[in-house]
Amino acid sequence: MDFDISEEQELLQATVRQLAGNECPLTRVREIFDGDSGHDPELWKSLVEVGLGGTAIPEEFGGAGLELLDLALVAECLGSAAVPGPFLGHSLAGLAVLFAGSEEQKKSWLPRLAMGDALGTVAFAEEGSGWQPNEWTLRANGTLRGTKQHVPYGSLADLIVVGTADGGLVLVETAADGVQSEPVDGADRTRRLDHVSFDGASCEALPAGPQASGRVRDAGLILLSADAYGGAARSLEMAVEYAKTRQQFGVTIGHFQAIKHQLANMAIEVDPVRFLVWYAAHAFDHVPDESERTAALTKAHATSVFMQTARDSVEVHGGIGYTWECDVQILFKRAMFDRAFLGAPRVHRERAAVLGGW
Amino acid sequence: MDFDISEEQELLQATVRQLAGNECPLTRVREIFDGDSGHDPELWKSLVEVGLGGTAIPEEFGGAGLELLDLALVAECLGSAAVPGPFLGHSLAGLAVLFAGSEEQKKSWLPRLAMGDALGTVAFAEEGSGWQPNEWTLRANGTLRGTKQHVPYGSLADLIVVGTADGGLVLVETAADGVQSEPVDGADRTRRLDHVSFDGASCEALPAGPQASGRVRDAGLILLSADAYGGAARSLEMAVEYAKTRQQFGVTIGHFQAIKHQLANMAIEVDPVRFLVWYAAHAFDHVPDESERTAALTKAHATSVFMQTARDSVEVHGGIGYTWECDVQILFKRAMFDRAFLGAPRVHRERAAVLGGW
Amino acid sequence: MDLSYGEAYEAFRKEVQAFLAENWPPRAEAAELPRKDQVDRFRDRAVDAGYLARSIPRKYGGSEQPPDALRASVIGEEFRKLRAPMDPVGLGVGLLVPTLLERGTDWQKEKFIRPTLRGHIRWCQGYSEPGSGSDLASLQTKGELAGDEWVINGQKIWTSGAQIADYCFCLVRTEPEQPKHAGISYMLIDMHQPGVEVRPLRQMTGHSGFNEVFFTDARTPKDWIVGERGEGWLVSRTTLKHERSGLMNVGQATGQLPALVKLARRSLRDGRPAVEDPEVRQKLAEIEGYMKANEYALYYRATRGRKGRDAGRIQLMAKLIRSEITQEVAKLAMELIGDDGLLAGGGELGMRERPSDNRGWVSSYMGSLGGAIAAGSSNIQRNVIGERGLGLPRDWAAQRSK
Amino acid sequence: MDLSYGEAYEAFRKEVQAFLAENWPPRAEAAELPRKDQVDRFRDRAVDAGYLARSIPRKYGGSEQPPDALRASVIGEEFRKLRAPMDPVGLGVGLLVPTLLERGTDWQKEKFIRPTLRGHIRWCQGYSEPGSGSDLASLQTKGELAGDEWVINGQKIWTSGAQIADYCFCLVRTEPEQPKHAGISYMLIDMHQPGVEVRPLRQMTGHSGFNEVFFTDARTPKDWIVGERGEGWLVSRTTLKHERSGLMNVGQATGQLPALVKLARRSLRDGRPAVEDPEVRQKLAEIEGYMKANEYALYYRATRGRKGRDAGRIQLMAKLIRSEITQEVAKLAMELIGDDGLLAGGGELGMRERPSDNRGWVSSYMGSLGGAIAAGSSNIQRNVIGERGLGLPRDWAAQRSK
Repeated sequence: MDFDISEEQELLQATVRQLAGNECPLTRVREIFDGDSGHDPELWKSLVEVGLGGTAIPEEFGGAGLELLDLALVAECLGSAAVPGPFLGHSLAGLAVLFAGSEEQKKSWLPRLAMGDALGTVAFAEEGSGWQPNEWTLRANGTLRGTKQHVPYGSLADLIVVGTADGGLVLVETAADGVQSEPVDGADRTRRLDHVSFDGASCEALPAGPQASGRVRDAGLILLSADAYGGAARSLEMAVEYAKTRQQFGVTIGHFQAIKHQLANMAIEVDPVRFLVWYAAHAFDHVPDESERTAALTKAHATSVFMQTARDSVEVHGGIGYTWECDVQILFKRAMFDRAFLGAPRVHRERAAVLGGW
Repeated sequence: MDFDISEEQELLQATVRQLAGNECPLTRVREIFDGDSGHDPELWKSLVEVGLGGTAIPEEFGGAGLELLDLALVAECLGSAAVPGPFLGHSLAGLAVLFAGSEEQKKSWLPRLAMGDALGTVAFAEEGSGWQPNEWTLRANGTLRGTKQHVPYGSLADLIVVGTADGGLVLVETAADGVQSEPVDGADRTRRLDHVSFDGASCEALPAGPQASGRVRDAGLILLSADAYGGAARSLEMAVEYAKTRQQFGVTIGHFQAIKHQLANMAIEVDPVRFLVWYAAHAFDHVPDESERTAALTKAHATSVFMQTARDSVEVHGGIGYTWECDVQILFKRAMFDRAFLGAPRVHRERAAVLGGW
Repeated sequence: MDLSYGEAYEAFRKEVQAFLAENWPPRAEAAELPRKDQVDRFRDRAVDAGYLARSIPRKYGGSEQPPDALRASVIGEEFRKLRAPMDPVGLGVGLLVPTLLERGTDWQKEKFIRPTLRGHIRWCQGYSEPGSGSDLASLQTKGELAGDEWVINGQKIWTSGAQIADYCFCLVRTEPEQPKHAGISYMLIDMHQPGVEVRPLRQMTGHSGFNEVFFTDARTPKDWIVGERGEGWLVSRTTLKHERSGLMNVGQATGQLPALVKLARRSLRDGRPAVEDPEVRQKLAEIEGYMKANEYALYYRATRGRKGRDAGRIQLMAKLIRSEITQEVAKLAMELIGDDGLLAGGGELGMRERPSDNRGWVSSYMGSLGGAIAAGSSNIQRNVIGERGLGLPRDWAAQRSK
Repeated sequence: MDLSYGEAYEAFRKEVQAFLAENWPPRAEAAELPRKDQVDRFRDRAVDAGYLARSIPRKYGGSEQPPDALRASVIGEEFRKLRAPMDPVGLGVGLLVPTLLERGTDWQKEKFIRPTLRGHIRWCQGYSEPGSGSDLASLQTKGELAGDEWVINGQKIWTSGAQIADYCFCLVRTEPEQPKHAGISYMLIDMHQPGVEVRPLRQMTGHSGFNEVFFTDARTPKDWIVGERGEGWLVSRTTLKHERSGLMNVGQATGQLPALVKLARRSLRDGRPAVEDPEVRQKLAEIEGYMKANEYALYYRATRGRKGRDAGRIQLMAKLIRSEITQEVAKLAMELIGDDGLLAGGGELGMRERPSDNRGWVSSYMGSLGGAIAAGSSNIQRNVIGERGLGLPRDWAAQRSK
């Protein structure tokens, strides 16, 4: 038994951390955050160049051939650095093609996605929630009509994997006619969303969509959880650093037991999440019986912890934490995204209850 | 507008506090707590002698002619001192006869209850909760059959007011044949409970029972809330005193910000409850539209706060708080009683939701 | 216990109603005047009638009425019904005027109080600095006497209203050689001068309610300090006391509940109104319990205040309780709005429940943190409750810094 | 990441199973012996086979195996299946023996370790005193040398097992003139002597798990101290380290969940199983999230420990996390049992879910507070996490008392 990540995985994380540190320090995050598109093509290119466009795509299709655990470890690092951009939707689009596509579709799309020649995303939510495959209602029959909400970078993507009735998945190329996107004024300006309307846009079904769409969702839940752990750990770290430097009454505020205990309470919430995320990813890769339920429980837990930790971190920072200038607000808004995207904690706790036979 | 108790009411509380302090210091509470019956006839006599047997019974029937607010103020003082005995059930029995009895029944019973010549109690709960009038199922037709649970001092009472189907109320004299009680091994040894079985015991209906039983329940909710506030305030006070005397690391533990903030958090929970209880009693007396719902909300809130405060007080006391020897455990168990008797907080919050038209 | 106003007050209410019927909205001839003049004229009459500036002496433009919280409530209720102008809301009337009355010189009172009461001049408060939050007395903005003027240099922060204020009442270190609490003066500064720069501070909600204020050789006359040199800390405590003990509108205590219930009614869970979900119902009722307990505590405080009797430690608790409740409300709202939790905050806060837009609730979710931070953080509140309310000993760290 | 045991360990499991098949339960001829002798004989054989007393040198009665957490797990699993005797549970094996191995003299090791491992002598721990809880080093029990013996006077508290213990390992102040941490010796004391009185302490649940121990001119030989005179504080830290870092059974982390779910299934709400109530389902899943996160954290610790790599600050958190989770479990159980929340605690704790009796859950509700109090209160744990885990500065008060 070995419940730990491997040396290769440690190296992968070190690489991503270094890349994020070099290419996307918080000053750069802030520029993108305050910018129009929430996307920096140069930054995205540098991520893709080290292979993050296709981490979990098999080598035969131009990817790195790693597992979801590895992808989650990447997501953790990106979350920790609050790296803006289309990583999440792009990764899920690739997994959707991989899990549900025909050989031809895989050959056609996976290398382009892995190499970053095409940008992918997923369109799941419908009006009034409806993130889960069994809630999707759009009907596709060569063409597609209807609206999907909260599509990450829907206006920039080349390829959208759209969830359809009965849990199906179809591919839509945004270059086609009949695809229109309208930006969402989202809280998290590091991961932009669009509502995307399809008005007879031509589409192509992924044959194994109904069997695979739940897996794609589960992968999304795990990547969000990993991002949430990374973000929560960073929020905590920022609060600890602040407590070590901010002076009041002639001492750093970390001397005050009230602050110290708040930070300790944050730490016991945050630190164990790392291992839960690992396990959820491991189960996705190797323990099929537990995969779906663990992903649901993990998403609910990790994103709740992130949200509360970000709140607590703002509080420890005091007034400055409440300003647009303070980096912790960026994490706070990422927490809002992670919490709500693909369904709020409540939704996944209820799913875990059902899946647990309760 | 005058949201305050009157000078007479302050005097009433001072009197009860002094009486409790003289006749029932915690050393005496502990003896009764550890004793067999949970009842001290001498102590009860001294309470009755100052009129606490009939505080809210009109003067024409030998009572003090005060309102429920006054009775609640008494209950608060008794709760604060953890006074053991049948005050709650006895008071409710008197109110039941007053609200629902015929003139004859009032004349026959109220003076004896007020003077303490007879001990009264109420029997509401049935197997699997069923504290509320609309849940009662026992049928009475001159005689009574069935079992009531958790009857305060059911084995000592002379008169039991029993809740029957359709929210009715009947009087049963325990001297009659066919009444049997079996003691409950309850947590709160200052207020003993019995399960009481009626096997064809003769009974006499209170004519206005179906109209009045909800009011009797509401009075009970308010008296429990008042007891809970008294107990919570006392639990807090004990914790504060402990923090001012217990030394660790060369100083009293109240110097530690963690303890100080725990106590401050307890205080902001506890202190406002006093005024909520006042208002609930006032509404019972004078604002019929709000009476039922406010009683439900108040019972849920006040007894939850008491329970949590008692837990927190144990924690502040550390190891010693966790022993049978420590007085705070007596309050902890009174909190368990107040919380569960007449229905747990959840039950009354749901009732408040229904009554609020939610 | 009596929750009605009583006959005397209902008679008083009739008087107020009659006054308003006569004077607001302005009659035809006055309605020709600019709005500002209409308001001035109305306020003059309301002061004459004893309805505004009630605690202020007549010679400074007030109506000098005996304190009576119930009359004040009646006036407020009736004025608000017709949206008639009341005393200007803000730090000038709320904090500066009481301080001037208690500690100001005659010329200061004459110069500043009347126009402040009439809303002709507006004030901001220059207390907090970037390095001085909970430990306010460590402030560093310095004032040096140069001839007949103070020359002020330094930075203030969290200065609400600075962008529209005419003057600032400000804490400035004038005696740097003194221990920290003894070296501060309470200074009045004209905001309309080259040495004062105001920069808005954007909050995480996107709103800009606060500012930074930079003093660079800003100037103020030598005698524009309230109290003596070096006494500013004590002078400012006068106003802080006003700020903290000021009885907020009791209605605020439960004001958020109807909006929250409305939100629960119109939000869906599994296709049904969320208000039908047992978890939501429990949480709503739990929050209402806290709100109601707090509401009646405020009634008690008001009553005790009117009777001139101490209300005890409950007076120290209102802010902390309110900020805890507000956070619970915001968290439940966040649960209720579902996917709209992805949206940027915006518009009105959630209390003004508007079915068309949940973004107000998002702002509330962020804004609810503000209460735990601003005007004495929750940790400071807990210290105050623990030490002044429960009689626990002072913190070592705080003692040490004395 | 690999959560299977792997082939080598499955082969080892077969060995253990074969050993047990041979030796437990005892064969006919041995089954005639008294139970105690059966157990002795079995333990001797299990030690010979390398299955018990694995970390103890052979010369002191152990089997001197290289550390291997997985082998230990396999042994535990197989032994428990057949209820075969394992190393005696308790403070002797858990705390005293490691301390003796590290700091004891040869004769101490020879005299005490073997019979402790065989369960022939039992120990209690004399650390806490009524006045010394979190501030353990302020202890006052004093030992004075009279000829060849220490004469001990004072009182210990929270001494579990004192009523059945043969010996006590005890912290005693022997150098009163030294600073508080430097004046303590780690002493072994025979409990069977007139100067030792044990009084059970009744807990609020009604159970008596702890005792007070009174020493009145109790005696122990001069050389029954471990380490040097005045070094007792450091010696005791050796064992505390063992106590706190000792990896508890990973299963404990989620062990309470099945019982809680069972309770939710059989409890009714409005006539339906409580497990169908949305609020209950949410709360159960929330608790499971915490439990699972903690469970995998423990797996990680075990893995890192096996690899000889530091697991980081997560090691400091297990106790606090567990006590927080236990309280949440207990509170939900209290919600579920309804009117049975009026009952006195009793019987088994709730973890052994028994449909017939909710009184175990009542005990759990009270007992769940114990975790926040015993063996380093939650506040002390938070200090440790904040200071050692997050690198925050030490408390003023604690510094001051040095």
